[in-house]
Amino acid sequence: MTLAFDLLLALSLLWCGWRTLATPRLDRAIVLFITFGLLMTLAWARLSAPDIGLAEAAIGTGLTGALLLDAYGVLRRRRVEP
Amino acid sequence: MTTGFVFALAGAALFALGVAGVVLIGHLLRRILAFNLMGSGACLVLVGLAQRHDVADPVPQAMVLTGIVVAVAATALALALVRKLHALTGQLELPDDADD
Amino acid sequence: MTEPLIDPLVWLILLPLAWATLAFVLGPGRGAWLAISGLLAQCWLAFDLAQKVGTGGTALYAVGGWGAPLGIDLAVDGLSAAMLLLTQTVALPLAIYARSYFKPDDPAGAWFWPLIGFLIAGLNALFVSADLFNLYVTLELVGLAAVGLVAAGGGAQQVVAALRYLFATLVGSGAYLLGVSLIYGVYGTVSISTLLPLVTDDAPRLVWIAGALMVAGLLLKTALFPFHFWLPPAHGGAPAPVSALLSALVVKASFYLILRLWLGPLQPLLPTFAWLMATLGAAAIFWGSWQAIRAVKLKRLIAYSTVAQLGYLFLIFPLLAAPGALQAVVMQVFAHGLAKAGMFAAAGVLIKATGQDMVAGLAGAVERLPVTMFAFALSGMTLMGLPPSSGFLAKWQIIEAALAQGHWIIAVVVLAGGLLAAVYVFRILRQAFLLTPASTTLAPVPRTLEWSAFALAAASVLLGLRGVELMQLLGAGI
Amino acid sequence: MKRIVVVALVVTLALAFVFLLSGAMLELEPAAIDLRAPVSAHLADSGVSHPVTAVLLNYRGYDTLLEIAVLLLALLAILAVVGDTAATRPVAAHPVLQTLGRLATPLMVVVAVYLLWTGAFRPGGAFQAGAVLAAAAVLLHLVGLLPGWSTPRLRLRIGLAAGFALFLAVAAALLKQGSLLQYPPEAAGALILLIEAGLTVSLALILAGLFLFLAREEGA
Repeated sequence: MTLAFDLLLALSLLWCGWRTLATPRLDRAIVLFITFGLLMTLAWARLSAPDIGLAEAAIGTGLTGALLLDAYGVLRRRRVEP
Repeated sequence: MTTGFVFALAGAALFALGVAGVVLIGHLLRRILAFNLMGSGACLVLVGLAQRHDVADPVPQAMVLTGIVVAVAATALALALVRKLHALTGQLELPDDADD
Repeated sequence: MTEPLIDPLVWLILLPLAWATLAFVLGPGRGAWLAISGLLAQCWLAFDLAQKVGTGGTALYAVGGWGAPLGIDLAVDGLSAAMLLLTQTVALPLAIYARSYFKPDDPAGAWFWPLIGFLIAGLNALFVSADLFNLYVTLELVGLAAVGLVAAGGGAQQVVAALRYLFATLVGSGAYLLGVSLIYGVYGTVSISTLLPLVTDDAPRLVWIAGALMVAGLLLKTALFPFHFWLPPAHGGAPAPVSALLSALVVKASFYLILRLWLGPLQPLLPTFAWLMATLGAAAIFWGSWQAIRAVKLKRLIAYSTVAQLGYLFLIFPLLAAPGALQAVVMQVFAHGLAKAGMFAAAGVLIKATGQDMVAGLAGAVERLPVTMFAFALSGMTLMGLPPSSGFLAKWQIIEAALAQGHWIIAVVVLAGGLLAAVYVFRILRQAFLLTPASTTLAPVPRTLEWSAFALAAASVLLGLRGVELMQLLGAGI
Repeated sequence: MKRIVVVALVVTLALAFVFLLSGAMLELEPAAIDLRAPVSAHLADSGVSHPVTAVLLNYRGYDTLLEIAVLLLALLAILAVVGDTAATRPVAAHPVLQTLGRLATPLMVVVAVYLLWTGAFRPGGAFQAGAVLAAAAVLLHLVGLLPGWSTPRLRLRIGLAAGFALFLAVAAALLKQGSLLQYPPEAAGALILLIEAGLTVSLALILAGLFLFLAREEGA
């Protein structure tokens, strides 16, 4: 049962990672990347590593996600009104 | 098949996906995403493989904490460079090396 | 563990970290004197350490008092003492050079001092670390500092070069990290001394993959052909003192780590790839020299010469069994480090004076800037390997080791590389000896710039006369 | 055409690599060295009771010292890249969002302090606490209550560097009676808490800075 969950989680991680790179729209890629980070947090929980889970959620996903979204916003604004 | 193994294998695949992404993708923001996938993959291998008998090992866990902080530092620097490049040239891809 | 070795070793890491932090607190453009006095002290520490290693042999230092494998060990032997010595002695004149090079309001110089502080701390920490994961952290410290220095305050071209460099260095350290992860998975430790007896030639396949990943990542960081694509724009586009630091020291750091793995924990595995390394090294010599010969820009030419000169370092891998091979490669690291630092520094003077980075714009330089051109010629002498320079000594030793083992092909490559270096060095000198076109005016250049370039170039030649001491240090135990 | 060949080549190589690596992973024997035993054997002397924190700040504290240097360095490199620009006023968000931001901030500070204090014996610690504080700053910026940062003034520079400087000073001071970062067991707990407290403040400023120094260049 737990093995099935782990396998499902691992496959979702891979799928999410793949879509992050392959999806044509950039904003969607960033949202997928943040989802990927949340799945990573789950994976760390499964690996009994709550410290990493906390850090991944706060730094790896939260801060990186905010940085990426901010950069995306700026780049898009520049393109709209050069 | 243990939890550790499952995620170590997933980590190996993510690393390969990330490297392929950095090599193949021209768009710089996506390259940064790919680099992050690569880093996450290496971290999963580090913890997963060490915990392949499903007993928690604090040493690789502490190393991964270090790895995550280094990754966010590198990501922030990369984004700063990309934004500067875009502000200067309007480009989001690296041009061919002009002097060759 | 010998007691008195301890202090210089640790302070060589703590001191640059301290002055880097202090320079950051002092603010943009400040901290030059802090850095120079710090480096002066570090030079003394490095000499002190080298002397102690020369007489006392190797030493191990347990950070935190735990000892490997639980804690992190630092280790110093002849090889790392030599690298520390090179780092401090190249960095000091370059710091003096940089102080005059950056004008007070130059945005490229705003955070130069704290950045090189962290760079040098990273290098020093890398040369003494005996823990594979700790080495990863030092690699990132060096890599990010170098990228920051390349990009600092620059225009679009510099930013492009920095980005290309950043991705190369990140993929390189990523591959290295995956290799370390696999090693930890297999053996449960990342301490080099603990791994030494564990890794044997019937190691599991995973260890081979790990070794290949680590070395491949480091090759990318060392810019060995065909991984050199990022080097010419980064080293050619950065401000001159930065180019000098990168070419002289930063690429050597990852090479040092390859050598360290090769002679250390991965010894049972890596020699399989020795001839692959040497082949790539030979290709680097020919390709880099060829690109240098046809380069239009001066600093581009010097950067391609770095690609070529790095090739020599890899020629020795099939020869490492011979007693003189290690000495030869360290001599080449010193020769190229000093000469290339001198050459980039001289190029910086020429660019400041002529206001352009073109080989064609050098006409009349000998007449107007004799000290700088003399420095350039001395560096060129070392790169070509003319006696009595250290470059000659290095190449002589490589050829000797090659012939002793019957690998004459390596000797041929070394000789051919010297001839090709002569072509690109003389290309510049010939241009500089041309008469000044009447129209050109040269901007005045601070004397400090000329003389610090000269000091580095002269050191690269004079080291050839004092090579014995260096050899003795290396003999003191690896 | 050339592009297709390159893509095919890279994908094939990546697949082969994963295949090779997975195969090699599956045939692995138990590791020769097990660090869990020494980690718990020395836990009593480490000053903390949570093993991950013990590794992070005591056994492998030197890694962490250099890692903070990497973080400070990244911020420095960003300052060097972005150059000198004036700070911009943020765009004020909807009043409801602003109120939410005002309410969330003290809550996040409490969470950060809890995480810092709890790190000694349970998951948590300086990194997570600093990250939560940084997140609070980013949130305040996003709702328009905190402007982006311009070239840091002396006070901010001191704040950014203080955590690392404190860590470095403790490491150097410990040289007097032992080796680098060798905590005396009886003082280890207090020293680690001191370092972590300093780190929390500086890490929060640095992590927030990674965002706010970049955010300043365009106000929208």
